[in-house]
Amino acid sequence: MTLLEVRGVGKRFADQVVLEDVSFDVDDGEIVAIIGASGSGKSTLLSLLTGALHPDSGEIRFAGAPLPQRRRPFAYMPQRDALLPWRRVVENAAIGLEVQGVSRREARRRARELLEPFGLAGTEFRYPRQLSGGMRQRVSFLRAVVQEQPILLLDEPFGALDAITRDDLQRWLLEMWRDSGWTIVCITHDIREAVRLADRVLVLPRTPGALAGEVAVSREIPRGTGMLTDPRVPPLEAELHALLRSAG
Amino acid sequence: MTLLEVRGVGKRFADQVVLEDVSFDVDDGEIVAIIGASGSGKSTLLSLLTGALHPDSGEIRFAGAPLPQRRRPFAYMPQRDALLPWRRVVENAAIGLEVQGVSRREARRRARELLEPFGLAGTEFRYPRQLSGGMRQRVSFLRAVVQEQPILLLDEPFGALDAITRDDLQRWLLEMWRDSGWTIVCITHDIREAVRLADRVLVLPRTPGALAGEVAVSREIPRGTGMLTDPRVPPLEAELHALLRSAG
Amino acid sequence: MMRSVRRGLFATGGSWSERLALIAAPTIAFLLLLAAWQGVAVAGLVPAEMLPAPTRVVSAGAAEHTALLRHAIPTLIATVAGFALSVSVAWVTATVLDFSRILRSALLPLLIVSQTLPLIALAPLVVLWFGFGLLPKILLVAFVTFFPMVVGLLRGFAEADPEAERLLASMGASRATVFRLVRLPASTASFFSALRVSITYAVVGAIFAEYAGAVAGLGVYMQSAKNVFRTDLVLAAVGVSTLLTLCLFGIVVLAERVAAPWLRIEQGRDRTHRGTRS
Amino acid sequence: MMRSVRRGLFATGGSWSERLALIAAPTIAFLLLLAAWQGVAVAGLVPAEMLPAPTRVVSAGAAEHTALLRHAIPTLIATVAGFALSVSVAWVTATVLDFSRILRSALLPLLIVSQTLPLIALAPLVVLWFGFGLLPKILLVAFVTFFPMVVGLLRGFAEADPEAERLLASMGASRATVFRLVRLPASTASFFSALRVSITYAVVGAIFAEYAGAVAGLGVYMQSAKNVFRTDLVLAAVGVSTLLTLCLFGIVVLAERVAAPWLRIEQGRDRTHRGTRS
Amino acid sequence: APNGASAGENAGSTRVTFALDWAPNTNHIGVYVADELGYFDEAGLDVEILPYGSTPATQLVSAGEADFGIGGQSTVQVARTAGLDLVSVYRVTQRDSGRLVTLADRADAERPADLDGMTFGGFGSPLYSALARATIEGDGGEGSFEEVVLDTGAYEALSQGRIDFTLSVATWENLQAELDGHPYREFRYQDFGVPEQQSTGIVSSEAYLEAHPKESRAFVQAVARGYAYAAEQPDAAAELLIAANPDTLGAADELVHASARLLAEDYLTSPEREIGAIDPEAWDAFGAFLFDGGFLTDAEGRPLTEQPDWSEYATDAYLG
Ligand SMILES: Nc1ncnc2c1ncn2[C@@H]1O[C@H](COP(=O)(O)OP(=O)(O)OP(=O)(O)O)[C@@H](O)[C@H]1O
Ligand SMILES: Nc1ncnc2c1ncn2[C@@H]1O[C@H](COP(=O)(O)OP(=O)(O)OP(=O)(O)O)[C@@H](O)[C@H]1O
Ligand SMILES: Cc1ncc(C[n+]2csc(CCO)c2C)c(N)n1
Ligand SMILES: [Mg+2]
Ligand SMILES: [Mg+2]
Repeated sequence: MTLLEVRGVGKRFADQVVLEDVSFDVDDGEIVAIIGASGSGKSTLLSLLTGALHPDSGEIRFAGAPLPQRRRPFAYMPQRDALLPWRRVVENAAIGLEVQGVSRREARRRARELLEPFGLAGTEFRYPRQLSGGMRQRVSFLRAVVQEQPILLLDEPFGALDAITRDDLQRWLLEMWRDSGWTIVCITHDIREAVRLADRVLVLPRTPGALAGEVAVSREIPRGTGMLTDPRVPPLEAELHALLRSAG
Repeated sequence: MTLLEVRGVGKRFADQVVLEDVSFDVDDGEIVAIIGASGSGKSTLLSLLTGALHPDSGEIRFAGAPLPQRRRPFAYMPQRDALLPWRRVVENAAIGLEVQGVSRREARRRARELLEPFGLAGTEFRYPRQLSGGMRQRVSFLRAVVQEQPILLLDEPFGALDAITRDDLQRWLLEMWRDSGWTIVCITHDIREAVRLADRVLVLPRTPGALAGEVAVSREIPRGTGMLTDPRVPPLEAELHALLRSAG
Repeated sequence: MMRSVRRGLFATGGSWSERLALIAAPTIAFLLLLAAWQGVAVAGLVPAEMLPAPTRVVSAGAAEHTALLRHAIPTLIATVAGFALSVSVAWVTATVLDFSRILRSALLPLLIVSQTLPLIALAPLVVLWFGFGLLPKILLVAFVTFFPMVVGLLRGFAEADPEAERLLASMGASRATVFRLVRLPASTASFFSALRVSITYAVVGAIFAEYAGAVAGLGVYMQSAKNVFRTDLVLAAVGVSTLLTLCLFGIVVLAERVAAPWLRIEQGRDRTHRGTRS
Repeated sequence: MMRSVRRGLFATGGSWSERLALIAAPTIAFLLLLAAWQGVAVAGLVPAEMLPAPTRVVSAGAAEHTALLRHAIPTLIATVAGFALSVSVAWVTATVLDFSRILRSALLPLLIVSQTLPLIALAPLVVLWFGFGLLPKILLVAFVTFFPMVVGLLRGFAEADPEAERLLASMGASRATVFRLVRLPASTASFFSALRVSITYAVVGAIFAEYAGAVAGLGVYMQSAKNVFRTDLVLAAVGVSTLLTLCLFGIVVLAERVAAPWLRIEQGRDRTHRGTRS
Repeated sequence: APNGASAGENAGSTRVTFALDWAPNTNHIGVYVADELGYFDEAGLDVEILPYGSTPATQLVSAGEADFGIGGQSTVQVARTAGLDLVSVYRVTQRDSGRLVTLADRADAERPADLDGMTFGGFGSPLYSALARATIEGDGGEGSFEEVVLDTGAYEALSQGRIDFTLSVATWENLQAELDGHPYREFRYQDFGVPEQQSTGIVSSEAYLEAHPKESRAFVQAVARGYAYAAEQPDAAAELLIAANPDTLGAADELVHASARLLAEDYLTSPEREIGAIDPEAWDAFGAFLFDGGFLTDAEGRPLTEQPDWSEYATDAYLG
């Protein structure tokens, strides 16, 4: 079932066109990755979805209806973790619920319940600075998930981590996703990450315009270490490489 | 011919052992990549070579003799570009020669000569802030090369760049290397980068100790787009993955 | 201004021997200074009315400690009251300015210019306008401490992580909510840093007002001591005012430790490490 | 302290209409303030000796402009000389302190404490020690401006990129060379920022010294105007001193633009972007 | 500190610095007259008059930063006892020109005893509060009042009713108040039992006098000529004073003339002695008043146990 429809969306800042005529769909329960060069407008696109920015043209529909102005059906995980240093882990995780009007107590209770499955048991009262980079990303992800929105938007969720921690967290995300019904839109500039995480990879062109292309990644391809040696992966990566370059 | 010999080197900071019993060789004209998790001591190892730090144990030999205390045979390209914002491109590029006592004029003349081959023509009088991230890395690299030392030490040279710019620069570095006789030791935490650039990939263990292993990458493997689909690559990557994890 | 200093004396962490050195070194320097001063005074190079020996300053101060105390109290009250006024008005002002770019660009330059006014010429006018009570003292203390507070708070608000603000906006938070949950707490470090700067000026501001006209206070005491040629007592009063300032400074530092525990936490290893990368 | 402010009034870039707003808004605010003041004064709510109307201040100042000018010159000379002394000694001090951790931890606390001394009580002593000439003025100007300069420079040195320092060390540079090529130029922004803060205090410091005793200067003029109850002339002199400060401030800003062009360059797109990532 | 003041020598004349105790007024008239009429030049002196600032003139003289300065009898008595190097070398006023004043239209302050519990605008010196207290006590009051330290702002504060009473100089503030149409009610301390004193004078330091006997004599005698001129031709002297201080006195024509006349008439001279000479009785009497009141401390800040020999405090040696 199509959950999200983006139709011919465009956005400009002053004299600079950043996005133009971007269209795509996202189905229920699917992970879609969007890749593009730095500055191609990936973060801007997410901001259009969350409502932090407004499109200059085009339309975004959710479950068949136009997006509401407020209380949009998204939970957003930003490019860096954006944890608030003065809030302990559980307080950081609960902030989305608090903003939505859930009582502090209730918000924290719900966040606390997820600490264990997110591998954050025992960190409840730590401040963000007392966490490792990987743990911080988990808290950030938890903060998004606990809002229980239909769609999760992830902006380069692991971009700030070193390759090995990133590998751990990708694996962990895939496991979490397998056990849930989440619909995820994930932005990245890393082709390998996109292929590993996504059902479909959309390529934003370097110069504003319609998507440069789309590559489907079969669910049959193993996403763990097995992926490294799976012969179906290299052609996909090569195709995405080509798309990225051609678009530029 | 063996140019550099590292023999049983160890280093500790206060109560923390960072490196222990690390040994390897580097041959003339070869590119060696060293990978390891964040914090495994990669940057520390390079500092032991440049002389910024002194090993607590072990020995480092160059061309069969112990390393001199000063004027070591290395040119170093740091983890970030470390360009000085108040120096124009050519002044930044020439600083290594200046420190070595070459006259300002001569140093700048030599740096200027390399601007063109390094794809930096026309940027001579720009300040670093007026450059893109990729250009900055090139200047940083040029600053190392112009010192004409026998060995280039690169510390995660492209770590701060987005995947696509990084891809461009890796390609560019390989081309430059092919036309020169450079000997390069390159540190990275990115397996793919290591395999792409190196003749041999050394793996630093997560917990201090001797190298976890070493993987040779045949020069016959194409390092351009062709590498993406070359069947010899996935097993190498898988092996390095395994080495990195086993060591942890 | 005092931020980098804090890394020294008030730094978190550090071994015990390091901390000792941080206390011992300035103490030794201070004692050397006193010794040099004592030497000059005892050698009789300058007469005592011009530069009494430190021992004499201390003994005179001790002898007059009741008078000093009596005059220290009004100064302290004026300082604390003026500072409280300044801090609360600064919060309100900075909040309003943070919300309105136009007001900010209209009023900040005026605030800067206000800093260039020679207080010494204005203090008598303030006393003329507001009498000899607590009010002119409070106003002058507020005047000298207000600007660093407002600027510190504004900078603090601006230090908020824009990504965190965008995140909250995406959750549907209003501008006021974003301010309350992100910008306001983000300003804590900068707020306390401004507080430390301001408090060093606060006592001096009160003494200023007392010079222009007051019934009691360290400024009044200094003036009387000067007029009976008791330089030793002037300096003893200067010492008391410096002690007052240092105590208030200490209280601010303590308050910061209690109110903002997260500021004292060393960055996690991973994070620091990544931090050096950008 | 003035750094965030600079982002406003002295910001680089920005469209013309934005710049106009940055000038127009404070001008309007200033005029409104003057109008309110004029209103209060004209309405006769307070007598003119207490609060003369701005028009009267201006006309009295204009009538006495030769006297004002005559007294402004010694103040300006003392300010510039004291400031020059302060800045040069601050450079030397900060450099020495940067090289020696022990000296730094020994002397910085003393410098902080020196800031808490009530100048108003010490100025007469300084005049007693050093006479009526330029010297006490210069010393007081230096005293009030020295601390922000030293702290600003030390912070500037500390802002140097450690990776760049390590790089130079790896090239075989001595500590002095690293200082000269990296730490020193790295402090430029912080230096100018401290310069801007200091200059706002410099004129005030000179006027202070003149109150304690001087042959000529704006402080002397203000005092004699006050003694004949010419509040209008006191305020005119205050206006002149503020103008002096603003001019000096402007010169510092200009000097920064000329001496450190790289500070005005907007970050390259790529870099800014990456910058947000760590 | 270096005595930069007397070191400079130009065109054969010796530089002498003179410190003021207040904004220029008729108490200083003889000095300005001597300067304007070239008496100093004739004596080979180049006199620089230092403006009034927050450092007391007596301290400047004692520290050697000024060679001469204005310093009244009571100040010299207190300061020299406290260890300052001060000697009175010339008496400007032969009697006390100080007054306790309130506003004349205050019905609740008709005599000193009424001032109990009111607010006194003081000058930060216990000496002056003592004068006020003694006057009130002499009138049968308790001498308890609140003191606000105001210095030159006292008179403005008085006319605005912010304070109830203060001390003034009869030949200056009192005349000004009258001219302003807001006259003071004045009380002479001596009418309430306070001894007479030579309230305004000129001081120097032993150090200077010893090192520069010739210049000292020349200076004091030139000053004496100036005051003698002012005593004989007060209006001409007033013009000279105004001419020397156009900024501060340019608009105070009436005041300066009235004041110069009053001074010439009542204060500058005495039939009993030559102009500027010491009245030993006044020094002894007021000295005893200070000693009895416990206002004297020695150089170590200890209260005095024995009255000093007041004859050392003032000298006529340089007068003639
Ligand atoms: N608020 C804004 N005002 C003006 N320009 C903006 C704004 N936000 C983004 N831009 C510009 O829009 C372009 C796209 O930015 P965006 O952050 O969406 O890129 P991105 O694809 O997310 O890049 P990255 O991979 O580096 O995060 C850039 O040129 C950027 O400078
Ligand atoms: N000067 C130092 N003093 C104390 N500890 C240090 C110092 N330099 C590095 N370390 C510590 O040594 C360990 C190894 O650091 P190093 O920078 O060599 O790691 P790395 O492998 O380069 O990591 P990354 O991939 O994050 O750059 C880390 O735990 C670090 O905190
Ligand atoms: C012109 C003039 N007015 C006031 C004072 C201050 N003052 C000093 S002594 C004294 C009276 C004490 O009897 C007063 C009022 C002054 N020095 N000169
Ligand atoms: Mg982005
Ligand atoms: Mg490293």
